Order: sequence, then structure tokens, then C-alpha cells
Amino acid sequence: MYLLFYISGAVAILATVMTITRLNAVHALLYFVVSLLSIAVIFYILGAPFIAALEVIIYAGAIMVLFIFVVMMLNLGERAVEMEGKWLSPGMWIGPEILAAILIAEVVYLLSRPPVEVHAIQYVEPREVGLALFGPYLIGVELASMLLLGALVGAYHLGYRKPEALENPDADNTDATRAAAGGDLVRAGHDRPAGAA
Amino acid sequence: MFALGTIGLLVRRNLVFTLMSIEIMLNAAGLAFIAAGAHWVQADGQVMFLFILAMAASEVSVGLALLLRLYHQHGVLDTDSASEMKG
Amino acid sequence: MISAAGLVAILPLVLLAGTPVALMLIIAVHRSHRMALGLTLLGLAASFGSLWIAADVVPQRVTALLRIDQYALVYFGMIIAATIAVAGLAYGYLEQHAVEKEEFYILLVTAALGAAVLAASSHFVSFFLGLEILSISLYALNAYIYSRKTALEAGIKYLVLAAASAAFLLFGMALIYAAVGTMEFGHMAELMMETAGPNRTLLLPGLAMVITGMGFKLALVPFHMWTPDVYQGAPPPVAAFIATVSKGGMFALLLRYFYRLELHNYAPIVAVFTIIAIASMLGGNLLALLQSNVKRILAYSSIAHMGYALVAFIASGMLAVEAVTFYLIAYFVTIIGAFGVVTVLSNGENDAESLQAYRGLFWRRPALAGVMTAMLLSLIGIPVTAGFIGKFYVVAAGASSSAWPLIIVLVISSSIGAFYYLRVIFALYAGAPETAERPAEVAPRMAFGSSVLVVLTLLLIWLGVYPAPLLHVIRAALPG
Amino acid sequence: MILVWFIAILVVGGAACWVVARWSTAVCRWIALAVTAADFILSLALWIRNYPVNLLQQQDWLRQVNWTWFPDAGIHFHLAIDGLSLLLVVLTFFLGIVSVLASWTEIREGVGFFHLNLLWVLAGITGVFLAMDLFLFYFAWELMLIPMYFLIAIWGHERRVYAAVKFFLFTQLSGLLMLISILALYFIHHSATGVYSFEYSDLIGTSMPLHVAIWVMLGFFIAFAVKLPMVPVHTWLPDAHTEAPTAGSVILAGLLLKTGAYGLLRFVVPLFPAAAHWFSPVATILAVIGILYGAVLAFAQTDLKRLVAYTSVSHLGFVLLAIFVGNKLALEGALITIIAHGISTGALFVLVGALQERIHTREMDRMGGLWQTIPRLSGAAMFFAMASIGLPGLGDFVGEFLILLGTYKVSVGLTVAAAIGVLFSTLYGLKFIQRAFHGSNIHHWELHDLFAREVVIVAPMILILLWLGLFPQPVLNTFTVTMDKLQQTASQQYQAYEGGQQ
Amino acid sequence: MLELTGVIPAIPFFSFVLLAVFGPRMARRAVSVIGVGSIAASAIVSGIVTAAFISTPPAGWSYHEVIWQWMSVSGFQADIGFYLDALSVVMVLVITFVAFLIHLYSTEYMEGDEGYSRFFAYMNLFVASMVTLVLADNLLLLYLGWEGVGLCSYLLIGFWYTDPVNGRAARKAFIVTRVGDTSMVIGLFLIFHRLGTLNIQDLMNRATLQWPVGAAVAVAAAALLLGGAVGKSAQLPLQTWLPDAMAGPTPTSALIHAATMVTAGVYLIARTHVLFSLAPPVMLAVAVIGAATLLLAGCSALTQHDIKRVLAYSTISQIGYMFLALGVGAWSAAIFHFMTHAFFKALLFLAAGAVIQAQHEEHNIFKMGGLRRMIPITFWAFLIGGCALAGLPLITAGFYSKGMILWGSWSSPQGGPVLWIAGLVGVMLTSLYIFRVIFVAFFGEAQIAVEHPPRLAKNLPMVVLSALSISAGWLNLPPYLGNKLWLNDLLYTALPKVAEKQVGWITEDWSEGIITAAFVLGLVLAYELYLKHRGATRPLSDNALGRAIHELWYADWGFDFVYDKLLVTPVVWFAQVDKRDFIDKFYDGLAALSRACYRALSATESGRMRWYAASIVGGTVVFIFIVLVL
Repeated sequence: MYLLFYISGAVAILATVMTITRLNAVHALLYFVVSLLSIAVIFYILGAPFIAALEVIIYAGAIMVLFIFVVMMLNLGERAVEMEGKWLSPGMWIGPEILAAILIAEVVYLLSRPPVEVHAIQYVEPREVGLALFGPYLIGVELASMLLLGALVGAYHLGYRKPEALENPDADNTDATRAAAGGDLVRAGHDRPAGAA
Repeated sequence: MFALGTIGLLVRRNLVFTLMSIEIMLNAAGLAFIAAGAHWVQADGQVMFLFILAMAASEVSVGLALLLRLYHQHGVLDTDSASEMKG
Repeated sequence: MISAAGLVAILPLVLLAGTPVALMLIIAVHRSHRMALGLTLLGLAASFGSLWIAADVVPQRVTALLRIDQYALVYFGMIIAATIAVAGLAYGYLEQHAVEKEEFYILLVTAALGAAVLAASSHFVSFFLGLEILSISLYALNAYIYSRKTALEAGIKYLVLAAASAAFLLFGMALIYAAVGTMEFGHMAELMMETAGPNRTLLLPGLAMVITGMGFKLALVPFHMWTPDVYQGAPPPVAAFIATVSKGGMFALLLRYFYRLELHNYAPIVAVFTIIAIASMLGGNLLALLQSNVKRILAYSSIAHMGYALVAFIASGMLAVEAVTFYLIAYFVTIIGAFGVVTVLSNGENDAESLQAYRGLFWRRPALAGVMTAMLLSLIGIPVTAGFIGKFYVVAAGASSSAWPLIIVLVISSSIGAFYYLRVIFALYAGAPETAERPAEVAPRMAFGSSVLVVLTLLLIWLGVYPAPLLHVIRAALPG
Repeated sequence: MILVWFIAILVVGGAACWVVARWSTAVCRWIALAVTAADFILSLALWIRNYPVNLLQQQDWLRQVNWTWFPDAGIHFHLAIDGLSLLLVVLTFFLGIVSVLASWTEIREGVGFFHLNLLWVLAGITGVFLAMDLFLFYFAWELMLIPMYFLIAIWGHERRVYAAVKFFLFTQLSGLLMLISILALYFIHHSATGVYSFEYSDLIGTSMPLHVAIWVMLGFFIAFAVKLPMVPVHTWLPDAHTEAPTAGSVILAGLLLKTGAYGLLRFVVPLFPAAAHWFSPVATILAVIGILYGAVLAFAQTDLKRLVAYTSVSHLGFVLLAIFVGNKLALEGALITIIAHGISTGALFVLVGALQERIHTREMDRMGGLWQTIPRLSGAAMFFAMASIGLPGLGDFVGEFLILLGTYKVSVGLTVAAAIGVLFSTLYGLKFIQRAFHGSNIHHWELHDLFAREVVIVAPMILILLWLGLFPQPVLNTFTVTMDKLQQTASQQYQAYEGGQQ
Repeated sequence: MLELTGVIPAIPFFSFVLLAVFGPRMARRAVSVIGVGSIAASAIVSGIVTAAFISTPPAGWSYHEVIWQWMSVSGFQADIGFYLDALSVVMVLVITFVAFLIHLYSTEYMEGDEGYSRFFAYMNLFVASMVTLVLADNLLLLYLGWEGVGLCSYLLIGFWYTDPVNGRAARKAFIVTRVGDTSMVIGLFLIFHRLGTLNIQDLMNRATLQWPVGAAVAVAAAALLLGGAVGKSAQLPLQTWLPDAMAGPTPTSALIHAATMVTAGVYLIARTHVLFSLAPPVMLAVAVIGAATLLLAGCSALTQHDIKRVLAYSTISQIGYMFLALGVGAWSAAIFHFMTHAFFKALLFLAAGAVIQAQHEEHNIFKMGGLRRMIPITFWAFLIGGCALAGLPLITAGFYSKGMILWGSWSSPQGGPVLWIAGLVGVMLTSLYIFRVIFVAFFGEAQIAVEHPPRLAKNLPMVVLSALSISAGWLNLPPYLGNKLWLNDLLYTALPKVAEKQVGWITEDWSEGIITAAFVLGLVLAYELYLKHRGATRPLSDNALGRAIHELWYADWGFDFVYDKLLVTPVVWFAQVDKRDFIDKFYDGLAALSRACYRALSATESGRMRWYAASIVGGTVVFIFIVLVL
């Protein structure tokens, strides 16, 4: 069990490193998906199978697809890769790495001080989650729906373009689809209570 | 992972990567909640993750919409090019 | 699960939430800017009116997430009133732009809802959700005039940075949760009171990261960088909204959280806030010193003003909550007024943001210049304006708990601040009076905005001269 | 109630001026004149009716108005008048008339707004002199800044923005320090008595440890010292004076500076007797430095207004000296100086303004020999210059003499130094006359001598200075009771404090 | 009749107001009538008052009248009040009368001047102030008059204001005397502080009661008052202003800088004689100052060639005599000399003025000559004045008054041979320099044609003053002429008699004889050097030492130079350096600092999003660090 935990942890970190260092956006996305999948494994190990499933379906599935759509649509080719290469001079990394290193050091410090006793992993059943969600967190759900509503309207407004302004009808279609999909996808996740309140 | 996301945020100029980095950070935060929830054996952590998920999705949708706008108007995704305003 | 009383208590929120939904339905049927505005105002007014209904049943805990008490209602009132003003200002502004106008109100009210949730939240979940509702709407609002490059830039910057800071916030929450084992403030406070106490090495960094999230929204140094760019890029009404409603909600939450958990006992946290306050006051004012873009000036000044409010907050004496709340109200009125003038002066092509646009305004449009002057004087803290009483209160709060160093910094930095406000004021009155042509009449579409300005100015003076009734209300409202 | 009228008339009159000026600037000017004159007559009537019986027998206040404002915080709208305030108010309205008349032809642009500001700044100053609630005092204190700022910034001369901003920042910063002190005092009083009050009479006699009192006093002191102005916080003054329009300079020199002196008299010494006593060596030495430094710098100037401005620094040094010397002789002298300086310096500014209107410069290098063409103006200027250098028989002398007489009891050294300051004043006074009016008319000015309007301004000022110089007793009598009281309170407090120490 | 006292200063004051306000629009005639008439009226009133005072002396030979209370503040009281006793009566009478004559003279002297009414206004104001000074019952009012005359002196010296040189002289006079005034006013503070009053009679009574002779405080008080007297009366070391003061119109020089104002110091000391008596060191100082001044000024007078400067130094020197008299306690002698000096010096100046106007404003005596025949009245007037000044025995007033002073300086307890010899040398010098002028200017060849010969308005005062210069001496006849000391007897009602110590081998007659000898010596020398052998002085001044001495004397012993370097230059230098007020630099620095901060900070607002993010991350990192460490 622990072994699995550490392996998937290592994979996640490695994949993330790859994600942020890739020049090609599609490559990076693929690494990111790997990372997400390994995190899903970790979730599972931590006793959250429902979340693990959601991670795979929504995160790796829906959100990443969204990204890929956009990247593909923009058709970032060789040129973009070149440019990225130029932008990413080694010097660029130093500052952020120092910051991040300190951050990690701090986190490591605070995690190492009190030895984390790893409890026997107990599963928290999806049922419990569901009960909590529609019990104490009912208002939270309602609010989340408002959140999504806001996102929907916002994305719609920004994405919408008048037909005569179009230069690239294809892209527009993709846009609209994506925007709608974005809303729908998530809504599908937990059954939006219509009408809110 | 959180730190890596941070690095990505700071280093990459391409808006796509910036958004991705944010996703990484959010994911890391979610992971932390799950871990904490597991630690206390409560459902709360998972509930929180769900909300994070919703938020990440909305964030990405609006973010990508903006990204498209930017690309259509300027043809680049460089965050630094969008620095008209300063001082 | 939710008692009847609880439902009554959240009535203002329900009405706020209902308004965008209703709006969306109306838009689906028939697009009309005027109708959208009317409905928005109606919804907001209803929500505002329901405050009195809710006032009868408070304090009331509505699930673990929300705590509606007098305090929350006061902030609801502030948020709703500010939203009404912003909506009024936005009407004329939007009329000048060739975009779909109706969604603006949906987003605006949604954002207000987020802020209101923040003000009432007593749980990390509602905290987080409120914050995100607010943020998401603001992303779109910032970039609302998307044909403008600056607007787009503002939207992107705000989005990325807000999301990043939200990530920090979440991580911080996770750490706190890991340390304490609950996300409900009251419970958290009880657990923290226990003799053993929580794991400080998890708790304190967690708090620090939460502060990052809050500091971002409040535009406090060093999380302030986005402010000028966003204020500049966003439509002026939206900038007013960001400067007031979003900060107000967050400050309400900050106060509640802080008091509930009695974080004054944590010296490191107080130290962090002290540093932030000092840096914000000095940084904000110094940054604005020679700035020539009015929107940016207001942005920087808002940084500084949040710093002032923090002084009272840190002082945390008996007056602190009172002082902060009043200060925020005064600040709301003033900033909305100032951005209102910017709005009214803007035209379809450009927002009135360069100082040049204000030169000699007094000789052309004395009333408008008068309003702007009143607002700026209020920002300086000159008597007869609300800003004076606000500043008086803040200093009083500081003095009552002997926070002398902070007050001294406040005094020095506000003098620096006076410098750039005076520059703006001077611009308003500069130029030879007789060369200025007779006042161009206020554009009819701005009539609505103008009347909002008149109301704000009257409010400003009323609060500056006779704030006793309001103070009475505020005094009764302590965060629970 | 009359006290409220004083302020209300000005405020309403100012607004009326602004409104009316859209149609007729002349009417606007007449309204302003009528308003100030009405107030002046009212205040004069108040004085005459109460002189000397009521003034000499007054127990508390001659008149007062006390309305609750913020009940919870113990803030009242409390105006009150006694001999001290009365005189200053009379001076305020008199100089109000002078400044309205002085701007009659000088101000041609934005006439309405100008008079609005002019009358409002007078209202603010009146408020400062009458407020007996510290909150209200601070309110008025800050309020008078704004119109003054506008007067300088809009109708000033070449470097008006710089001067206006400098003026504003100095006074604003120091005002905030005073706010801190007011609040500190408020809370100290509360913790001692459990009562929240900004009331002057309540706060007087608040006991506190010396080291606390010193800090709290310093807040007040700095605010007033900046206004006064005391070296080394005086540098706003030459700029503000120089750049302001005539009326602005008159009000600045004649009234605004006096609010600082008034504050020291009314608040610093009575509220913090022990601290003031402790601080008096520093203050008096600074005062003397100011006297000398101001005089020497006045001598160095070639800009007439700047010159006069530095003389103010010097003269107000005497006032500061007197207040911290603190015996009655000096205090009465201080008040005479306050009034006489208001008149003489005000008149000098009026004349310099009149000159500038004619020749469009204040540089003495561009003048010389003006006596030839404008003898009356020159003669009047000489009169006021002589008053300013302390010629006996004129008002300033009485004040300075009494101050030095009082100072002598405390410190011979300071007296000698200050007397040397008087000697230095001769330098600048004579330089002023020489460079501007004597010498030969090398620039061949052909100017119009004093207009009737200007004579109307200047003649009463000459008479008042003579009156103050030769028969100051009515004035002295008017505030003698107040002074006694202030001094008694101070010394009682001080003794109580000393007693407490033993 | 004594109630009229207050009228004496009031008339000229109101006439001043009248002239100041309406003068420029008045006809010259009207100006003359008002200007001269007021002084005449004043003189008549003072004559009446004097007559009344002498004929029916008030109780205690003093009359006190308070016009109104000036100020009264917590123990300090000063009145506008007049005090009349023998001393002030004599002074007032002399002042008003001489002033009247000089005013009369001025109507002709100033007739062509455009500042005609201004001149009379100033002159009237001067008389008013001077009379106030003399009549004041308290030191503060005296100080008022004191400063008033100073002001008028300033105004009149700089009367012809278009020439900056005059302005400079005027300012110098005002400032230098004000140095003395400052000392005096400090003396006033001291006196009030210790004695509780500034009323002259009260303070003298209290001083006698409270202070023993030689008390330090008495010395201080007297010394401070002396400072004032020295300044006003142009004594060492503050004498430098008077020669320059000759820049004013000659009537001014006659009235202010010869007859009246400059003797105010003498009056002050005589008025407060009790204080001085209580302070023997100061008395000695007064005497020494007097003696030194009369010698130094006499030497300087020898070298001048401006006729008015000669007279100016002569004035300094003569006041030195008065100081000498005061210093040895011969109060009445000083006043006697004041009176005679007022007459003959006024006469000399008036005559000199007539000469100057007749000679096209020429001041240099060496460019004049032969005036004896051309303007005979003036010549005779000048001659009589000169003789009186030099002390032509028996005939002239100067002889009597000077004789009395010298006798006092020998015979009084404070006196001694040194002072006496100094006075004697002074007599010789006086005679030498004044006859030098007479011989050079009035004898010899005519050089400049005479213009504007004096007419009646000029001649009449000269004649009257000539008569007075001779006859005034008879008011105090020395022992060998019957010892009729009318004036002294009058003055003794107000001033103590001069004490006589045991007399040495010289009697008063002897003293007078020796003075005569000194006078003759001077006269003969002058005759030899300046009339008989013109240019005989050249060998004296041709060598280096001679030239140096000449230069030194000519430049008033270098006082001006020293003051300039020591006092004036530093102040002016500092003022110039600090014109822009270096304290302001500090605030400018603050402003610059703020601007620098602004620039630094606004550089951080680069507009680059990643940098903004870095700031957020950095802030968080730092704060986490802080919370962990604290």
C-alpha cells in the first residue's frame, strides 16, 4: 500500500515537472493527464474512491479535453514551440526555483516536525460524501450552482461574437461548443439543482 | 506539486501553460484536502474537493474564453505582451 | 434542516440569487437594457428591503456555512447599496458601448451575492464559494468591454492572479483543516481554545496562506500589484465594484474570522498584518504620488485605504469593528462617487482617465467637479465628508489601544496621500476660467449616473456631519 | 445663538456669492462685503455691549451654544466665546472686510468661487476661535484648510501649486498629529473618569503622568507650531504668503497664523500645564531662534511678499515666546501682538498687492523711487513697516514690549536675544522702504496713487494701530479675565501635579 | 497755566497729521503757515508754561499730569503723562524755541524743494516726539519719544531719497541708534523687574531706598541706560552715524543732529541721575566716554573738509563735554552747555546751510573762500557761532558753559586732572578746527560766485541765534562776574548740586584763565596754518605717519571699518547665503525622497503578470517564514 502510494506520488511529481517544462502544449497536457491519473490513485489510497473517480472523469477527462480543444484550435505549431524555447532561457528559472525551494523547504519543515502518523486508511464512502453534501453543505451546493451560473454567463459573454465580426467561423463554433460544454460538463458532475433556492 | 505549479506560473509566458499551472496548484490544494480529510476521517475534505473541482472548471472555462479573445485580437498568447498598463 | 427562521434570515441572499436567474429568463425572452436594469434594481431593492425582515430573526445560524447576524446584515446592506449605485452608473456607461448589456447585470448581481456570502460565511466552504462566485463574475466583468485590449488584459491578469491566490487560500485552508480538523469557525475556535491547542506548525503557515488569499482580494501590499492594471482596464463602474463590494465582503469575513478565532493572541499573525498594513499605507500612497492616470490613482489610493482600515483592525480595541465598518462605508461612498465621476465623464471611445481630461473641469461642469472634489476631500479625510469621520474613527480605534507606531505611519502616509489628491483637485480647477466654454449639458444617458452621484454626495456629507444614526446601527452589529 | 449666526452668515453668504456671480460679479462682491460687514458689526456690538462690565465679570463664557452632536461619543456642537475669542473674532471679521475690498479689482476670474472660498475660510477660522469641543475644534481646524488651499492654488501667483500643496501638507500632517493627541487625551480622560467627552472644560484637568502628557502635548504643539509658524517648521509660510493672492496673504498672516497662537493659548498650556512647563525651555529657545532667523531672512529677501512673510515668522516668534513664558504680562503682550501683527502685516500685504496690481512684480529690484509717483501708498507702507519694526506708539510695540517685559522675569538671556531680534527687524524694515520706495525711480514708473477704495482699507488700519499703540487698555481689559483664568487653571494644574509628585 | 503742558507736543503732532494727510495738496504758503505756525504756537505755549512755572512754582517744583492711562497690565502701568520740573522746562523751552527758528529758516531753505510739505510734516513730528521725550513722566513714554525722534531723524536724513547715499546714511543712523535703544529697552526691563515701575520719579525714589550705592543691579541698570544715551548722543563707540547723518537737509542737521535730538542722551542721564549716582563705575564711564569722545571727535573734525562734517564732529565733541559734565556729577553744567550748544550749534548749521546754498551745494571748504564779504550776515553769524563754540572768553555763551564743565571736572569728587586736561585739550582743538573752517571758507580769495544770498527768513533766525549765542551765557555768571547762577538755581530744584571736593591749587578763576589760553592757542594755530601760511600743514601730512594719522582721523578712527567687518558683514553674508532658507532644503529632501520612492515602486508595477504573481508568491513565502520563526 505504502509502496503504491509513494510510486504514484513519484509519478505525479515527475509528470508535473514534465508538464511545466514541455515546450509543446499538447505534450504538456498529456503529461498533465498522467499526473492527474496518478493523483487519482493517491486519492484512492487515501480512502476517497468517489473523488478518485471524479478526478479521472472530470479533471482528466473533461477539463483536459477542454484544454486540448483550445490548443488544437489555436493550432500552435512549430513557431510557438520555437518561441517558447526562446522565452525559456535557463536564467528564467532561477528566481522562481529559489522561491519554490523555500516554499518546499518550509512545507517539508512543517511536515517533518510533528511526525505524521499515518492512520490506518479508512475509506470514506461516497454515501457519506453525498449525505454531507446534501446535509450540512446544502447551501454550499446551491452556491456552487451560482458559481457555475456566473462562469456560464461570463464565458458566454466573452465567447460570444456577433456573426459579422467573424474571421474564423470554425473557431467561433468551437468556442461556443466549448463554452456550453464547460457548463454542461460540470453540471453533469453533480446534478445541478435547477433554479437555485 | 503546489510548488511546481507555482514555478510554472512564474516561468511560463504562454497563457495556456499559466492556466495549466493554476490547475496544478488547485489540484495540489485538493490533494491536501483529501489527505486532511483522510487524516480526520471526515467527508468534509472530499466535499471541499468537489467544490474545488467546480471552481477549477469554471475558472478554466472563463480563462480559456479570455485566452481565445486574446489570441484572436493579438495573435499571441504571451502574458508579457499583455502588459500595456503599468507604472 | 433549515428552519423557517433560517430561511427568513437568508431571504436577502435568496433574493440576490434569484435576481440573476430571473434576469436570465427575461433576457431569453426579450433583450432590453432598460428592463434589465429595472429588474436588477428591483431585485436589489427587494433584497435591501428584506434586510429589515431578516433583522427580526437574527442572529441565526443557517447550517454550518452561514451565520446571519446584525453584523452580516449591515454588510449586506452596504454591498447591496453599493451594487445599486454601480448598476446605476453602469447603465449610462454601457449605453455608450456596442456590447450586449444585459449580462452585465447578471454578473454584477452574482458577484454581489458572492460578496454577501463572504460577509455571512462562517465556514471555509462558504468562504471559498463566496469568494469564487465573486471572482468568476469579476473576471468576466473586468473584460466586459472585450474589444478593448486593456480590458482583456485586466481580465486575464485578474483571472490568473486571483486563481493563483485562490490556490494559496485553498492550500492554506487545507493546512488549517489538517491542523484543526474542522472548517467551521465556531468549532474551530473551540478546538483552538483547548489547552493542547492545534498543531501550530501547520496552523500558522495555513493562516499565512489564507492571508495571502484575503490580501489579494483586499489589494494589500505585497498582493496589490494587480490593482492598478485591473482598475485601469476595467470599466469604471466595475472598478468601483471591485474596490468596494469585493473588498467589503472580504473585510467582513476577515473581521469575523479574526474575532471568532481570537487571532490577536497569535503574535506572528498580528505581526504579519502589521507589516502588511504599514507596507500598504506607504506603498499605496507612494505609488500614487506622481501618477497621472486617475483610475490608477484611485487604485493606489484604495490600497492605502485598505491599509488604514487594517490599522483599526489590528488595533482591535473596543472600537475596532465599529471603526472598520464605518470606515468601509465612508470608503464605499467615496470610491463609488469618484469612479462615478470617471464613469460620467467617459465616452464610448475612452474612459476619462488621464489627468488631462480633468483640467479645468470646474469651469466647465462645476457640479461634477464639485462632486469629484468632495470625494477627493473625503479620501484625504477633510471634515464635512464621511472620510473625515472614517479617518477619525480609525485613528480613535488605534489610539484606544495605543497602537502608536501604526498611527504615526498612517499619519505620515496620509499626508503623502494628500499630495496626489491635491494634484487631482488642482487639475479640476486649473486653467483660465473664462476660456472654458459653457458647460456642455450632461449627456442624457448619464442622467441616471448623475443622479446616483448626487445621492452619493449628499450621503457623503450627511455621514460627515451627522453620522450618529448610522453609528448606532453599526455599534449594535458585532461579528459573531 | 449669535455665535451660530457668525458662522452661518458667512457660510450662506459664501454660497450666495457663488450663485449670484453667474449673473453679476459686482453684486457678488457687494454681498461678500455686506456679509463680512454684518458679521463685523455683530461682533463689535457684542463687544461694546459687554464692555467692560460683563467682560470683567464673566464667570464662564460670555455666550455659548451647546448642542449634542454624537451623544455616544460625547461630542457636542459647542461654541462659546470669551474675551479672548471675542477679540479674535472681531479681528477675523475686520480682516474679512479688508480682504474682500483688497480683492475688489485684483480678482477677475472665478469671482463667485473666490468669494465662496474667502467667506468659508473665514467661517472655518471663526469656528476655530469659537469651538469648545475638541472634536469640533479639529473639525473646523481641518475645514479651514480647503478654502485656503483653493485661494492659493487657483488665484495665486507663479508657483501657486507648489505653495498651496506645501501649505496643505504641512498643516495636514501636523493636524493629524493633533488628532492623535486629541484622541489620546480623550481616552486618557475616559480611563480616568469613565466618561467619554471631547468637551474642553471636561478635559481640562485630566491628570496623567508627565511623560504621557509630554507626548500628548507635543501633538498639539506641533500642529500649532506649524501654523504659527515656528522655526524650523516654518518653510511653508514664505511660499504660501508669496504665492497667495492679496486676500489670501492677508488672511494667512492675519488670521491663520493666529489660530496657531490661539491653540497654544487655549489648549496646550491649560490642558498640559506640567508638560508645557517642562517643555518651555525648548519652546522659548525655538521662539527666539525664530525671531532672529525670521528677521535675518526677511532682510535677505528681494521679493516683497516673501520679505513680509519672514517678518511674520519673526513676529510670531514673540507670541510663541510669550505663551511659553506664561506670565500674564507676556500673555497680554502676545494677544496685542496677535492683533497688531494681524493688522500691520495684513496692511502690508494689501499694499504690496496694490503695488503688484500696478507694476506686476513683487521684486524689489524692479522698484525703487516709487515715493515719487505714489507718495500716499509709500507713506502708508512706511507707516506699517514702522509698526512692524516695533516703533513705540503703534500696536506692535505694545505687544512686543509687554512680551519682553514678561520674558525678562523668566530669562534675561532670552530677553536680550529677542530684543536683538527687534533690532534686526530694523534692518529689514529699512531695507523694505529703501529698496521699494526710496532711491531713484530708475524704472520710470508712473503709477496711480491709492484709490479711494484702498484708502478706505488702509486708513482704518492705521487708526487701529495707533489706537492699539496709544490706548490699548480696552483691548487689554477685554481678555484680562480670560488670561487670568487660563493662567489660574494652568498654575493650579501645575501645582496639583507638583503636589502629586511629592 | 501748567495744564497747557500737554498742548506743547499736541500742536506739532496734529500739524504733522494735517500735513501728512493733506500736505501734498496744500499750497506752499499754507504749509508754511501750518508747519511754522504750529511750532511757533508750541513755543509760545512753552514760554507761557515756563513763565508760569518760574513765577508761581508748583509744590515741590514739579508738576505732574496724566493725560490718560496708556496700559495697565498685572502690575505694570504706564501712562501718557507729563512731568514738568526745572529740567524739562528748560529743555522744552529751548527745543521749541530753537525749533521755531529753524522752521522759519527752513521756509526759505526748502523753498524750491518738491518735498516741501513732507519736510515740514517730518519736522513737526520730530518736535512733537522730542517734546514728548522730554516731558515724559515714565521711561516708556520717554522711549516712545526717543524712538519717534529716531524715526524722524531717519526720515530727514534720507529726505532726499532719490540718492541712495542719503538712504544709506539714514539707515545707518537709525540702526546704530537702535543698537543703543536695544540696550536701553533692556535696561527698562531690568528696572521694572527690580523696582516695579517705570515712572521716573517713583523709580528713582525706590532705587534710593532699595539699592545701596554701587549695587550691581544699579550699575547694570545705569549701564544699560547709558547704552541708549551713547547711541542717541553719538558718543563712543556709537558715534559713527552722526557725520553721515549730515546727508539730510541742513535745517535738519541744525535741529536734530545738533541742537536737540542728539542731546537726548544727555537728558536721559540727567533725568535718571539718581540711578547713575548709585552706580559710580558708570558715572566714571560716562565721564571717560565724554572725555574720549570730545578728543577723538575733535581730532576728526580737524581733518574734514566738508563743512557740515566738521560741524558734525564738533557736535559729537561738544556732547562729549556734556557727558563729561554728567560723569562728574555736574548735572546743571551739562544742561547749561546743552542750552548754549543748542543755540550756537544751530546757528553754525544755519549759517553753514546758507553758505552751502549760496555756493551751489558745495560742501568742501577748500573750494570756498572770501565769503566774508559776499554774505556778511552769514559770516558774522558763523563767526559768532564759531566763537561761542570755541569759547571766546566773556563774550560768548560757550565760554561760560564750558568753563563750568571744566571746573566741575576738576572740582567734583568724581573729577580729576586727567579729565580736566582732556577737556582743556579739547578746547584747544575746538578753537583750532572751527577757526580753520572760518579762515578757509570766509577769508581768502573768492572761488565760487554767490547765488541765493540769504533773505529774511534765513537771516532772522541767524540773527536771533547769534544774539542768544552770546547772551545765553549770562544766565550763569561765574564767581568773578558776580556768581549769579540763575539757571543753575532753577535747575537745582530738579537736579542735585554739584558736589565740590577740596579744591587744589586751581581755583575756578584759574581754570577759566587756562581755558582762555587754550582757546587763544587754537586760534593762533589756525591763523598761522590756514590763513597766514596756507599749505603749512602739508609737511605734516606728507610723511607716512602723518598721512596715516590723517587717514585715521579723517575716517573717524576706523570705527566704521571695524563695525563693518565685525558686525555688518557677517549678518549680510549669512542673510545672502541663506536667502533661500536652508531649512527648506530639508523638506525638499523629503519631497525628493518621496519621489525617489515613487519611481522605485512604480518600476515594480511593470505590467508583467508573472512578476505580479511572483510578488504574491514571494509575499506568502516571507509571511510563512515569519510565522514560523516568530
